Amino acid sequence: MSSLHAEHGPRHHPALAHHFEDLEQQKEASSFGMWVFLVTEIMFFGGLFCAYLIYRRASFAAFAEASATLDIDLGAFNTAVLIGSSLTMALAVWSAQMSRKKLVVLFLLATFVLGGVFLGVKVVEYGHKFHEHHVPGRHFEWENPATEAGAEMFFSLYFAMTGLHASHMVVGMGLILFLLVPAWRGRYGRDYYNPIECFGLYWHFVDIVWIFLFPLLYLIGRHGVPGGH
Amino acid sequence: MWPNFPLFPDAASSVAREVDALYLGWLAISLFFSLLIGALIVVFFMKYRRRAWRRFGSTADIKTLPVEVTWSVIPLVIALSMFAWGAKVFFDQMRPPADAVGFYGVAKQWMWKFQHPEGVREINALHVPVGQPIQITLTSEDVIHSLFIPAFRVKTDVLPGRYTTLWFEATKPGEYHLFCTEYCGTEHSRMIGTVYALAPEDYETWLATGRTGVPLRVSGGELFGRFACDTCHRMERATPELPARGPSLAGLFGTEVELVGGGTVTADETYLRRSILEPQAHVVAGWQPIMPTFKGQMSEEQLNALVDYVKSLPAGTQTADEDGAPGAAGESPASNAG
Amino acid sequence: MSTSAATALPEPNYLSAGWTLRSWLLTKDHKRIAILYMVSVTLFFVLGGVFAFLARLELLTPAGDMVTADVYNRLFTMHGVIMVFFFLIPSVPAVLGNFLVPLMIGAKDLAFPRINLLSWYLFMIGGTITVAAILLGGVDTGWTFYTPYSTVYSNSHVVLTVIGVFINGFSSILTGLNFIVTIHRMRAPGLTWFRLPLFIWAHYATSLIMILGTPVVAITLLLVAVERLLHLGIFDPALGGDPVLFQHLFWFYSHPAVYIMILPSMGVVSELIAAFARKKVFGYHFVAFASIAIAILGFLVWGHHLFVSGQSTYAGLVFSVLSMLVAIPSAVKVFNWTATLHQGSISRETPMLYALGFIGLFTIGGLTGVMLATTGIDVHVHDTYFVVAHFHYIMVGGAIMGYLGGLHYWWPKITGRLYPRFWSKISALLVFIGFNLTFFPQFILGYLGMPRRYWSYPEEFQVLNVLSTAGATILGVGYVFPLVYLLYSLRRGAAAGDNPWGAAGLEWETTSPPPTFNFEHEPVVTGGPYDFTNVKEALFDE
Amino acid sequence: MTDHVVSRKIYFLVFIALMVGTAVTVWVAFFDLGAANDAIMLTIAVAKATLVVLYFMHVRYSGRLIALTVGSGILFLLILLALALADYVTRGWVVLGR
Repeated sequence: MSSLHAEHGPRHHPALAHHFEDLEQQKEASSFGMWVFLVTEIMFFGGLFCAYLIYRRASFAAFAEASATLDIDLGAFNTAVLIGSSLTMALAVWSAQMSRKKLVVLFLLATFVLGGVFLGVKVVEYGHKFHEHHVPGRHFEWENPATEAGAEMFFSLYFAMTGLHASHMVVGMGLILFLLVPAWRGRYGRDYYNPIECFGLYWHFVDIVWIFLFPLLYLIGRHGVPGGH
Repeated sequence: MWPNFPLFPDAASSVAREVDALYLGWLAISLFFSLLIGALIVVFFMKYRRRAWRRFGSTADIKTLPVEVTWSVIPLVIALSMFAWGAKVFFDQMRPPADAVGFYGVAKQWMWKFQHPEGVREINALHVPVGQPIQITLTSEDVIHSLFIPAFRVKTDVLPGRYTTLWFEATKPGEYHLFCTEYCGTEHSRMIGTVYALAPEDYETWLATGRTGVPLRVSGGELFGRFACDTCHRMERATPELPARGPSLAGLFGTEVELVGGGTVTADETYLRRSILEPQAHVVAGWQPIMPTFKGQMSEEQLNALVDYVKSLPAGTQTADEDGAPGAAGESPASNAG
Repeated sequence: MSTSAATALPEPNYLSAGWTLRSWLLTKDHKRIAILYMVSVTLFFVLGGVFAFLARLELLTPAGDMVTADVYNRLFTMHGVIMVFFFLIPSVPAVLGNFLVPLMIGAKDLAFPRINLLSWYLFMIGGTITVAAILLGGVDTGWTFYTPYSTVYSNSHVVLTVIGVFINGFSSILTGLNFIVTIHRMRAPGLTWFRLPLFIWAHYATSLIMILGTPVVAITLLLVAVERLLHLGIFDPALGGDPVLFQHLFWFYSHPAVYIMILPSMGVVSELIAAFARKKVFGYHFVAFASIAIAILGFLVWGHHLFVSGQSTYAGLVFSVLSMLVAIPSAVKVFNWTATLHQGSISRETPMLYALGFIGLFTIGGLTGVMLATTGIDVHVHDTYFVVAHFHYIMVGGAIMGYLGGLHYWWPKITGRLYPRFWSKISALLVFIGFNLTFFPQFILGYLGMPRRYWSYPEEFQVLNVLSTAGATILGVGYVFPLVYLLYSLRRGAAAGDNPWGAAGLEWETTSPPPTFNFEHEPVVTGGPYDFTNVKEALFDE
Repeated sequence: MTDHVVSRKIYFLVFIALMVGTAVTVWVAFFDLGAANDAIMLTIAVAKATLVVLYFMHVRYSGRLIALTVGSGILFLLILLALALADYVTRGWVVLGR
């Protein structure tokens, strides 16, 4: 192994960190890094999905009965909102790629607002659960004693999964605020839009999680509880 | 009783020798490879010591593939053979013979409670006859425990909310340790006891001397009546006027049960237990999910007795009559049929 | 060759780049962050070691007479938590890996220097929270946090500890992420995958486990905390929850985590064997792929911790046969290292002593591991001292020997100084003897049936326990030695020069200690690793 | 990561497909199709996720490394689910003692 002289004349973009050769290497590193991070997120939610799968198999009747009490309209509405926010996020990345700097700000704001709507609806849904005593723990109430344990398990998973998802939404909205300032200053354009793109990946991932959560949590028992007909 | 400095444990059950043989087999393989590697390291260390005339190691290009394949395949073959041997021993440890006698055990922080089929109860002690396979059905009242009898080479975790089983056949009379091996809290290391393996006649004497207890199946049958299980699970007493509202339990144990909504489940102890506590978890095909839960209404010991009773119902029996002896059920008068 | 008496280090170097506390705490230099990790994991090692030693003292006598059962339970739990999560997992990757990955691939730094610093802070925050839990009275669940004991029955600081471990998990994830991106994207021109040192391959494999496994244990521990705090009973048997599911999720990470501990040390050993036999590692490609195979297969075997836990018999058999497969790449590594020695030019420097010790002890640890994966034996020895002995052979005999060997090998590079060679050899010997005396008797104890985590035990186990405690004392002394002479070398050690061992590798082509950006000029690589033909004379050739 | 710019038209088409998928999922859930319910539900969810990954997240236009990264994430998730399930599915299989 031998080393030779290989000097690079750095033409410094203000966003180029010292240890990268050029912006291309930096961009590749950061989006690859983001993807690796998303893999960890898959596994993070994966543990919960694993628990869901196993308990649902063990207590299907109770899960169907409990699922039927969730508000399908709010759930479907929220799904649409989140898909919409994914669209606005994709358009924010597009705007940055096209150097349409005002549009970047606009679409980021739109994404932020849609995220807020989602969380608002979630708060309303959680509120219902509190009123109906469907929150697991000491005050949990369930009419059918034969399915009470399974139903409480369902709601434990419901809160764990949607709670973890919602916390990712909160973090995401915080990051939008963080991105808005440089976006406002016109920092993101054709030659540098890394942060917007990486954040977009995160936001879409959160959307994908919900794409699975919605049918798994809301749509189990919609055609009547098995055995009950 | 205990030698002061043992290096190898007592072998006092039918599987103990099998486990020891497997262990010694592995030990021989391990010794061979450890000594081989150790010896090579020492020899090379001496022989190829760095000298002024040997400042560099050999740079000869050696074809590595054949060697690599050899030393991958040989360990693989050894490991897979040992796996197969181990699996055979494992099955012997896990699968009780058909004539195993059913004991029950309940673990709690920090004691072991055992019950003989004759109803005799013991705490932190277990008397068993030599030469008789014994299966203990175990559950826990709180955290996970683990029942371990080193001299018998058997162990199983004991979990809350479900059953696990352990079986052994003692081959040598004596007193043996019984340990809890799953960490269960402060007094974990005091959750120990003694297994007394007795010659069959000594065991009979031990049972007969002043120990009382209602046989499990009998007390289970009583509970079956007391909790009014028989009003729905009427089995062969069902008539058109008084149809059964629940499936027959006769001969149920060990069969595959068809469930509402497709799928089957094996009717093992854990299934019976869950069906009593969470009746709607697995509804039998063709029946309505109307059974109430009995959660919180019976102790673990009562649950054990009930499960043992249901297990004991042979195919074609009717429910027990009031005194609960399933054997008498054959010509049970329909005294409680009305 | 005589040692140079010069004490002046080459300037500028990364150590002299700043002397203020701020220049350390806000550094983005991977080498300085490695030093931060080195200091902190050493503190955790001492802490965990003290707990271990106290537990061993208690076991001198069969009766529980030194501390109460409750205190003993906290001792072994905190020993496990600190050693596993705050020493073994970060030791080699976060100290040696952090320092060497960019150097070995000819990069100026890791891909994300700020994230690198962030992971050290997460490590320290997690560590501080865990230490706070210890100071408040500790935790008594065992490092495995099994439910429902941890969620319902324990009266100790479970939540605080679990949160500390959870935060530390993110430190591990970010380190793994940084390594993966760096190794993919930052290699010097000409440095293709098969020209990479095996240390890098091992760290790549380790990083895969860190990013794929750690999130699962993070969510699992989070659920334990949530269950304790908010009664969201995911593992609660009363709700039909299954404590065995906790064990599945826990071991999905924690079994591969064993490979997080051992793989980097295997990488170290590959470097040491090559450097001190002055020979290319035999079967380079196989050793490299073995690391990746171990990382991937490692995810398929976790159920061998659950053979008697109520897992189905058939699942047990599947996990057993898969576990047999992991043995193969491990065996391949051992054979290749041994074959590398053949016709080598073997030096007897301290790092080599550690490397050879590693091979021997890892062989024993690995073989007993395959014994444990054999279902028929595991039923008997599961949760006995046999298991304790086995994993200490892997973690102490393997991982720590590798760490110490690596530390002694790269110390001149890290600090620019030489340590007293005689004392370091004595210490290596003490560690080897002490280690075997501590843990070998535990194999016998385990097969006799002595359960682990026992505060008092039947009298017939005493002799072996006394031997074990005696060994632990020697081991402890062996560990104190390096602490003293390495610190001594910082002030009094002679300057090492760029390449005191006559080793090959990019890290030896820069100065010791290296400059802040590692290389004066970006290196261009034209050949494979372990090419000693152009190596200049070393300081200590016979 | 190439600098490929996905046209707005594709984004809107994907958006419409996702909305339609959601509507179909909800609609189907009200019919009792037995095991097919779950199959349809999951198929649609996987299809939706794939659209998001390929177009919104640009994987279709990225290199092999990114595809490999996504694939390995999914693979290890499946390993977790499959091997954990292997235990639960076979629990009733032990030969019972009478």
